[in-house]
Amino acid sequence: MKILYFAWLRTEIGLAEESASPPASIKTAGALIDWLAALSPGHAAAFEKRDSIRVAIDQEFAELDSCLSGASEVAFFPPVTGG
Amino acid sequence: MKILYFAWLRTEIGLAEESASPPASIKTAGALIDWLAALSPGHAAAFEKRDSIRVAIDQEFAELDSCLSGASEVAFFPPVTGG
Amino acid sequence: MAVRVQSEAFDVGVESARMTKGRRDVGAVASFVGIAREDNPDEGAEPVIAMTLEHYPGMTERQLEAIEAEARARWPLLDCLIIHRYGRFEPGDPIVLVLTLSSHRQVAFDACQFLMDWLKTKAPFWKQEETASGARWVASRKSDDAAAEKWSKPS
Amino acid sequence: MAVRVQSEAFDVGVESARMTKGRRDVGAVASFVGIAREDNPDEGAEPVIAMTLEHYPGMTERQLEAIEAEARARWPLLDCLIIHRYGRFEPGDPIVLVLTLSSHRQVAFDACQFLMDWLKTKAPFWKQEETASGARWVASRKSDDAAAEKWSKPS
Repeated sequence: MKILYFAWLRTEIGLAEESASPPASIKTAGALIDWLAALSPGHAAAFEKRDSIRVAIDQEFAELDSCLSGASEVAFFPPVTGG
Repeated sequence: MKILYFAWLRTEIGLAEESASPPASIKTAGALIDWLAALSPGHAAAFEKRDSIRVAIDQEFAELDSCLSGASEVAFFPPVTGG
Repeated sequence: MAVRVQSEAFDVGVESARMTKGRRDVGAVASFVGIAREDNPDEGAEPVIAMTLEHYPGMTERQLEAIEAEARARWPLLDCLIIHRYGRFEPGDPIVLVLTLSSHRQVAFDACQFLMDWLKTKAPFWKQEETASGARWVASRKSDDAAAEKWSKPS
Repeated sequence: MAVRVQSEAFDVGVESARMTKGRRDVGAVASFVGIAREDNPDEGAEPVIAMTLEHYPGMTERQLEAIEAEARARWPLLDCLIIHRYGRFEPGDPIVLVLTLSSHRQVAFDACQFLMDWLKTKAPFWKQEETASGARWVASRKSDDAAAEKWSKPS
């Protein structure tokens, strides 16, 4: 599974992209956050601001309780500020 | 007093502009219409569609009962259709 | 802030670039271009070959300036431009341009739409359309009156 | 109908001329250009030196296409264009362009405003501002959420 980070999640974690193989017990985007947060202190610090984090599963906006089944790309980022 | 005609009033009367010296008893734009209508059959025909005629006194929109006092330029035309 | 009544064509990109050039405070530029078109659903199926816009020189400029002043009084505009052409036009020819500059998009959008709605009912222009059957003066539209009316201030 | 995500600049006049060229059915072209600006009243007085727009390649195009499809489903548009730039911008640089073509002005205006409002909250772009104190990520604005929300369909 490809994990992408944007904006301050990218700068805090220090990565734009990484590969992850979470166990089968990780079924939702929220559970994936908890699992990723354990990877490094940088991950832990970035994922602490959970209320400010949005998620996209396979390039579609999703919720933290959205199911990951079959997802090949999950992205985490703050609320968008384009335009 | 300069009288101007636009759009179908101009084409029906056959004049874009004329000079008029209505008597002092002609105090409103509506009275001026009645007076001008007597000038020729073309004037009479054009001014018959009174509900479709708008007026400007000295280049400001006015009403048929607006006072002419001191006016130097009175224009008659249909409702505007620009833009 | 400017108003132009002209027969010549205009270019929205050129005008917009000129108005924003060197500025660091503009966040939003809204524009509208009104174009002569062939079909007029209100008047049956006969296509429009051309139209001629007649106006009241002098009063036109006064009215457009008054409309522009009203927009500036209602919204914090950084700049705005109205260009209205007169003369004969064929389908596809641009006739009117309204450009508004503001810090914020809602202001630019609202003022641009207000200017168009008021201009439609308050600027002394008259359209004559040519079709295969001949020329006829276009009647004013109730929908334009309603659009202008929605900007009336509560009394 | 087109969506472009690019670092290069754009010209509203060029795009508009290209889209209307040869058409006889377009009566209204509404456009909006969003521009990087120096002052940000929400964040105190420190002027913005530059901003960098990051985006999510792939998802950005998908989202813009979905937003455009929604606009086409809601309004009878003859054409529309969304260009959104990414990269580093200084105050005065144009960032986003939305252009809508329709027979009638209200449709063009409404669709243009809808596209901008939705784009602000649904396109995956993130702004980082540089000021004399350093760089910071811009927080999303409640007013943008409210603007997008007003286009929600009654359920």
